[in-house]
Amino acid sequence: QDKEKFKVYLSLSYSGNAWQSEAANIVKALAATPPYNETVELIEVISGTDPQAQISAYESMIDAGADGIVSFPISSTALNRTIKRGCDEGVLFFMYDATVTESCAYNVSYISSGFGENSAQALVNELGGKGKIFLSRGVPGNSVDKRHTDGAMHIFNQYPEIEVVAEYYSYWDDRTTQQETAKALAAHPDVDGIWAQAGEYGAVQALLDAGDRLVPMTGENSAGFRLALADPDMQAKGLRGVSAGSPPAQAGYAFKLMMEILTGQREQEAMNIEYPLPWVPADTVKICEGDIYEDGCNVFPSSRVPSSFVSEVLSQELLPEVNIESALNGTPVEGATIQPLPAEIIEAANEPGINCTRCEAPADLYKLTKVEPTVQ
Amino acid sequence: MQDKTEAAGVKLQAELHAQGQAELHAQGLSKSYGATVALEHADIGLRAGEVHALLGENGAGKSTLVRILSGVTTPDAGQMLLDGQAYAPRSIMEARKRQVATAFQELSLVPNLSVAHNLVLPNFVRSRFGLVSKAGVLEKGQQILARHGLERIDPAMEVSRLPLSERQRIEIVRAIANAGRVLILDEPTASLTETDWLFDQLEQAKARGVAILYISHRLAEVRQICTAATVLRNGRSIRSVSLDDTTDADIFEMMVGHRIERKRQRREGVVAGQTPRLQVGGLSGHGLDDVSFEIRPGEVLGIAALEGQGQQALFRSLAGLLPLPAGAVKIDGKPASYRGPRQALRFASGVSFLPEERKTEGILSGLSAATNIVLPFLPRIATLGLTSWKGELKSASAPAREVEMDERYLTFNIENLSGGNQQKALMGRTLATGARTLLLFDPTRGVDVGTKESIYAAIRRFADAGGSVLFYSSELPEIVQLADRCVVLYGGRVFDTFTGDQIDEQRLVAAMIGHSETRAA
Amino acid sequence: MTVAGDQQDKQMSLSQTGDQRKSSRVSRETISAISVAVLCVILLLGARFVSPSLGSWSQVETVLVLGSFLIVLSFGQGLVILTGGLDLSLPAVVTLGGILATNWVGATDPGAWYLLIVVLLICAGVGLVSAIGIVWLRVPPFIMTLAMSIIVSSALLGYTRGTPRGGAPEVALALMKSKMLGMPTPILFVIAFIIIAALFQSRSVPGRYLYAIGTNADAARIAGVPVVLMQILPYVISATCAGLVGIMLVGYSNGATLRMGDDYLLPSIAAVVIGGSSILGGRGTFLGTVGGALLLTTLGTIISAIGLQIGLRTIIEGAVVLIALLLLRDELFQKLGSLWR
Amino acid sequence: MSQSSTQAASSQTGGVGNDRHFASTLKRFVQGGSLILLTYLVLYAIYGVLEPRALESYAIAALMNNTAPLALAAAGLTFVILSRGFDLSLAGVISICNVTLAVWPMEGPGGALASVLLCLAIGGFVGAINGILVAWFQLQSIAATLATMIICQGVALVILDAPGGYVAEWIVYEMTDRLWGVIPVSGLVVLAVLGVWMILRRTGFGTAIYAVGADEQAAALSGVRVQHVRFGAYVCAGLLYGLAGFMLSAQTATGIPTSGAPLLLLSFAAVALGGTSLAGGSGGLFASVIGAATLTLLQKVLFSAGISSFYTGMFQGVVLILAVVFSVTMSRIGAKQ
Ligand SMILES: Nc1ncnc2c1ncn2[C@@H]1O[C@H](COP(=O)(O)OP(=O)(O)OP(=O)(O)O)[C@@H](O)[C@H]1O
Ligand SMILES: Nc1ncnc2c1ncn2[C@@H]1O[C@H](COP(=O)(O)OP(=O)(O)OP(=O)(O)O)[C@@H](O)[C@H]1O
Ligand SMILES: [Mg+2]
Ligand SMILES: [Mg+2]
Repeated sequence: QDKEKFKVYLSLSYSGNAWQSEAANIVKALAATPPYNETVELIEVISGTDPQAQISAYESMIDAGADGIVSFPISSTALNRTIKRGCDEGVLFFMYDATVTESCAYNVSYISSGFGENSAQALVNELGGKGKIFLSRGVPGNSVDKRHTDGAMHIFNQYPEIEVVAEYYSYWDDRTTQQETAKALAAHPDVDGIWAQAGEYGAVQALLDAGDRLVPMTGENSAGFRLALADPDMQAKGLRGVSAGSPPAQAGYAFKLMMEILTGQREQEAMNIEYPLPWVPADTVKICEGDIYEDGCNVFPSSRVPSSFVSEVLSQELLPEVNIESALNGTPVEGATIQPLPAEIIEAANEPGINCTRCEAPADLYKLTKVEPTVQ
Repeated sequence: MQDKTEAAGVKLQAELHAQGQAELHAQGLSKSYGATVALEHADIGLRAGEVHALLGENGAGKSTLVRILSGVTTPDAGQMLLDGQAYAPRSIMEARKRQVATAFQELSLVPNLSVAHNLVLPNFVRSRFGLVSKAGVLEKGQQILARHGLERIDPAMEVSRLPLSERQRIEIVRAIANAGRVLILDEPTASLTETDWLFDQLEQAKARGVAILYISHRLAEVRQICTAATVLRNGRSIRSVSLDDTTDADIFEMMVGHRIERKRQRREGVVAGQTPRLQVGGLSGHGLDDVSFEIRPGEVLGIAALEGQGQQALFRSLAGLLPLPAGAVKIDGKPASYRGPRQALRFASGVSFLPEERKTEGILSGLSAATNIVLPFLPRIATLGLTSWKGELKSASAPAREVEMDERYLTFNIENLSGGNQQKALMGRTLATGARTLLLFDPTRGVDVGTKESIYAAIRRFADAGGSVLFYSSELPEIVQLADRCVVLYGGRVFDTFTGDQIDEQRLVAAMIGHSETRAA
Repeated sequence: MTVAGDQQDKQMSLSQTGDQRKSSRVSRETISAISVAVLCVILLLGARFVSPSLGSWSQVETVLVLGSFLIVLSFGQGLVILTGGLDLSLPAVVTLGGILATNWVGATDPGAWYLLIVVLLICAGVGLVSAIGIVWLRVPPFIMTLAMSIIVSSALLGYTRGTPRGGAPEVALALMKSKMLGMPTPILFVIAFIIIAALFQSRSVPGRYLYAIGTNADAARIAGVPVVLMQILPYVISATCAGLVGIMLVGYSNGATLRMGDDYLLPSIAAVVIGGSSILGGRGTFLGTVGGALLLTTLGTIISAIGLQIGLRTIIEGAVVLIALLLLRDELFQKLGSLWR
Repeated sequence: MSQSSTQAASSQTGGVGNDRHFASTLKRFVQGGSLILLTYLVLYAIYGVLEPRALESYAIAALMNNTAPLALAAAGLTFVILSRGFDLSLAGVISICNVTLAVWPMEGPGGALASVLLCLAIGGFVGAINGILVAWFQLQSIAATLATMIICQGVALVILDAPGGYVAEWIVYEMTDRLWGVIPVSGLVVLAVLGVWMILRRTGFGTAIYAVGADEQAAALSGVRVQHVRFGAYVCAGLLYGLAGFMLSAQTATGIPTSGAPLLLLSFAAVALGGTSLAGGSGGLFASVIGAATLTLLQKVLFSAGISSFYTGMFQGVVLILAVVFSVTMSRIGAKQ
């Protein structure tokens, strides 16, 4: 191509939380890392939580002659027609974390990696197969939330002695989780365990507010939760569990894949690409000393990051170019250059309505990949 | 109970038959609002071709009776007959179908519609397609206006742009146009200075055989047009009388329950020689043209004028509400530099304003009468920045006494008080601010005789104590009775000034319409 | 009517000159404040049927702590509504308070309590700007505060570059996390707040002025009320309260997000209106608003304990609000009042 | 005496006649939507310069499609605001219509007709409930419609608990298409609504809405059936929300249980931007529609002007304030004359 710079848009449905901004920062840091700093013009567009606004933003990007769009899509279906039009005009669409069902877009997501069922099984194992639990869900009427919860319920339903006593929506937000958990605790102070989506650190705080008793729980990747899992005080109060869930690193992976295709380093038809599920049980939490995840460390100390910081933002294998400062500020690492991605990519399973339309889900949709049942 | 009312109904019908020509007859009407009894067993009978007055103090229940007759309110008890047939309108349109129409005290014109639209509401002229035809509406409006001598009003003009008096006229015209049998006018002259036009219209309606119910607080006017009257007091109909055989004093007695002695309020000698309290020099703009005068301590200066001669601009500018482009005002010899009524209250010895429209600029509905009175000097009665309900009541009771307002009313929400008591409260507030100059714009508009006397007395006492009063009134007798000096405004200018005994109605009227030959020598 | 009857009438009326009508002794607002409180208690007690642990003191504690945010916020909203306006900028200002408390105070010097006062002043400044637009530029309150909301949110996005940092300042933590006299401090705090706020609204001079302006600004001006100042005041107080709620939220959950205020807008209006205030201004009491806020929070705790899908729960929540509104109608009180008599 | 006073009065009306004429022209200019239309055209010209492709028929159609749901919602809201009320239920109605169309798609033109009728029925029903609560039960409109909005959101979540479903293809393609490759269908729908409004405006009901909004008591005493008019305003509003839900579904092609929520505050902003007074009694549907279009266009203009999206909100807010200040000032000048 004789064009000097690729025009790439980063389209966010800005919800103003740590997860979204880390994902965006990683992409920005990569785009500022040589050689992309010479070859890519990255423009960030925040369109809000309204699908209509994102449709409008995509339209504008296509009209402005975009080469590629890296995006967190607000809806899995509403954007399809606009995406199709973009594809017809030769725009590459890379979705991260959330997905679209339009087949001409690339979806890079952990959704198919079994967060719900694996974390549910881990909780059941911790509880010995019985007890009263809370489900701290995400956003009502959201398909990702539904997929996770369906997976979890698939497991919980196999254990008649597991009783879901409260189910509430936390909007993937610490503060809301804390408030909703506090409400649920008012009705059920004797809860035995909590299965939580993002915002899990709020549940820990609500338990601490209500008394000094913690319970086994599973949640996503906030630094607060991971540090709590490793904290002997917290363990003494009864905290055990697993940290797993949606990694912001997906955005970086999606961006690098797109750039490899744009620059011709890779030939790849549009497909659903699975990002591996991060999985950190309490006993493997290790605090990092440096700027990157090395020597098996997987969380930064509270002096460096706020408790809401989503830990799964770096990856030595996929994103060796960036460090914690990149995630926090969007700045490139001095002296780093873009490294090629591993040649192999994992194809994601079909998730009807999530990453494909009118398709069949595999028979073993909810198969366990990270834990084995230890109780019957 | 049922039997009794039925029997009464039959009796009533028979009675009416005997009288032969009765048009509308109501008996035993009662209505209460929560704890307030507005009307209690009131009776009234109207005859075709007769103007019947309904008299009573403020809050006697006149408007409530009107609302019942015109279908706005349904009575708790009582019955009505129209032309010998049962009449129980449940809406204003039902009343209108029976050809009963009303001009309301609080005017019922929609401000953002044109005069013509208001006149034909709610049934517009339709075009062929069933849509409202604007031209048709305008034409019909024009016709109605022409028929009633108001050709000068543009039917396309938005009502909100008309002065209050014109609105009042349109309200009346609409009622007349819809009143085939019964016409009800609730204080139609409240904002009209002259009555000739109205009485013309009433004569015509009378000639058509319409029965008219006429409410007014001005007895002279009532005597001029009405032949019979019903007096209401505290919701009860005291008596129906023929006006020819009844003296004013009798009527007042029926209205208030005791005799009223009219004292001559005007003092002969005015305190002279002191520095003027208020000096107005060369005020111009907003309809005013080089207006100058002064008021001394202890003096009551009346302003006499027809509608729209600039009196409003004069009062509003002195109150600090309307900056004028030219002219100087001095208070206690100090050039007035205040902006807004709040600063005016505090400037020198203070200027306090009683506004023209009670509803929109006077009362604070929703708050108690006591709060309404103490509002201007609230900080003075607060301890540690906090006021107490008891303290407010206590501080309001002196002003209330000053205007002879029953202290019982202080706890009422002011919007539930009758117009007269509202006005007393506002007058009490104006006095209680402590300002030494009062600007009273039509302080007795729409209030009954008893209240008027209380207000006059309060004004007089204030002046005797060295206060200065500037007041405008739409009623000449009031100026004659109260003013030490009187300035006549005409076309925005000071047309003439009268002092002491020169002030009589004939001279004032002549000056008000610009007759220069009667100029005081 | 006979002559004899006339005579009798006359005598009777002469002897009883004045009318005997009374004003209702208890004001409408007081009645609705009491009824909201009663409704609240009924809900709490009725909650036992949903879960046996509900209706306990610990639930009351939870309601009070969670309700404290709404109570403080709806005080400001209530003042604005009292003068006939509406403050849509609350969510953004809550976020502003929270973000400044963490990103700035929390990140630089968590112990510097005095910086929180600066935070509150900045929030008050936002209110002042809204008020200036409303009073001098005559922008309708709805639009002005909506626009301010968009502007502040956008500024915060730019300021944080999307990532809120830092932890809660120590004062905020102490306020929301500690216990005093065996009770969570936030409960004591909110009780003190309620007393002061209620006194301010119903008994202080500015409070009385606000009622006057709400019923009729023109008349209030003529009566000598400092109208301009009093029109500005509610927006400033409202924004300050919103900033305070931001700080409280930060203390409660030890962190801020860019949308932390969003869930509070409609509840803050609902609490005021359910509490018996008129959206047109001039009527209402703060105690009623507190009742409304507690009612909504109680409802929230109970609803989340009901084992139904979210849609049905939402329907129940809306229905309860509607029923509360229908029960709290004026007309009903008038009927009750006339029965009383 | 009577003679001269009539003369004085007539000369008074005559003397200020010209000023009044100018003032009322100015007022009509602001409230009738000409001002906002002018703003829109200027903005469009800027957009056209910044982004030449914006003038292609595809881009115009896309913009229209994007505008239609907000424009219709704002138009509906205008009915209620004209009658001096608030209506928050629009978020709920739009959500219900959207999920209904996604869960029970009906193919073909017949299906589309049935769908549109279904949406109108849903909107009309909710509007009727609002109308009854406000007109007859005398609830404060903002509170009553808040409750109905919450209930409607719940109903939408019951019908569809997560985004999904497919809106009938006929609706998705035809309603967002261009006739003869030029005229956007969505624009025609909005035009049709404006046409109906022009007719309605000229009925007794149309005038009565303005009367009730300006002075309810006076209207009642003039014989206007205030409760019926209020009820009618809420029903009309509901119908338009239903239509907005239909057009939104055509655009997003899928069901989202919370799809109405983002339109709530924007609709109010659109109405106010159009110069309709929230105090009731003045303004109109046309201005609100253009107000909505301006809001949508503004985003496009800011995008093509290359404003960092961190700060687009600031521009939007400032533009909103400036637009309203401008129209308020114009009205004030009009009133002063
Ligand atoms: N809607 C209402 N609610 C409560 N009280 C009312 C209402 N309407 C009238 N009243 C009360 O009923 C009584 C009679 O009022 P009404 O308006 O009939 O008096 P009025 O004789 O017309 O007085 P005015 O001469 O001042 O017009 C008054 O005490 C008034 O306060
Ligand atoms: N604020 C104003 N701006 C412009 N013109 C004004 C203003 N106020 C009054 N005028 C004009 O000044 C003249 C005098 O009006 P003003 O209202 O003072 O008389 P008025 O006798 O009180 O009227 P009315 O008795 O009908 O209320 C009128 O022509 C009026 O239009
Ligand atoms: Mg009356
Ligand atoms: Mg006048």
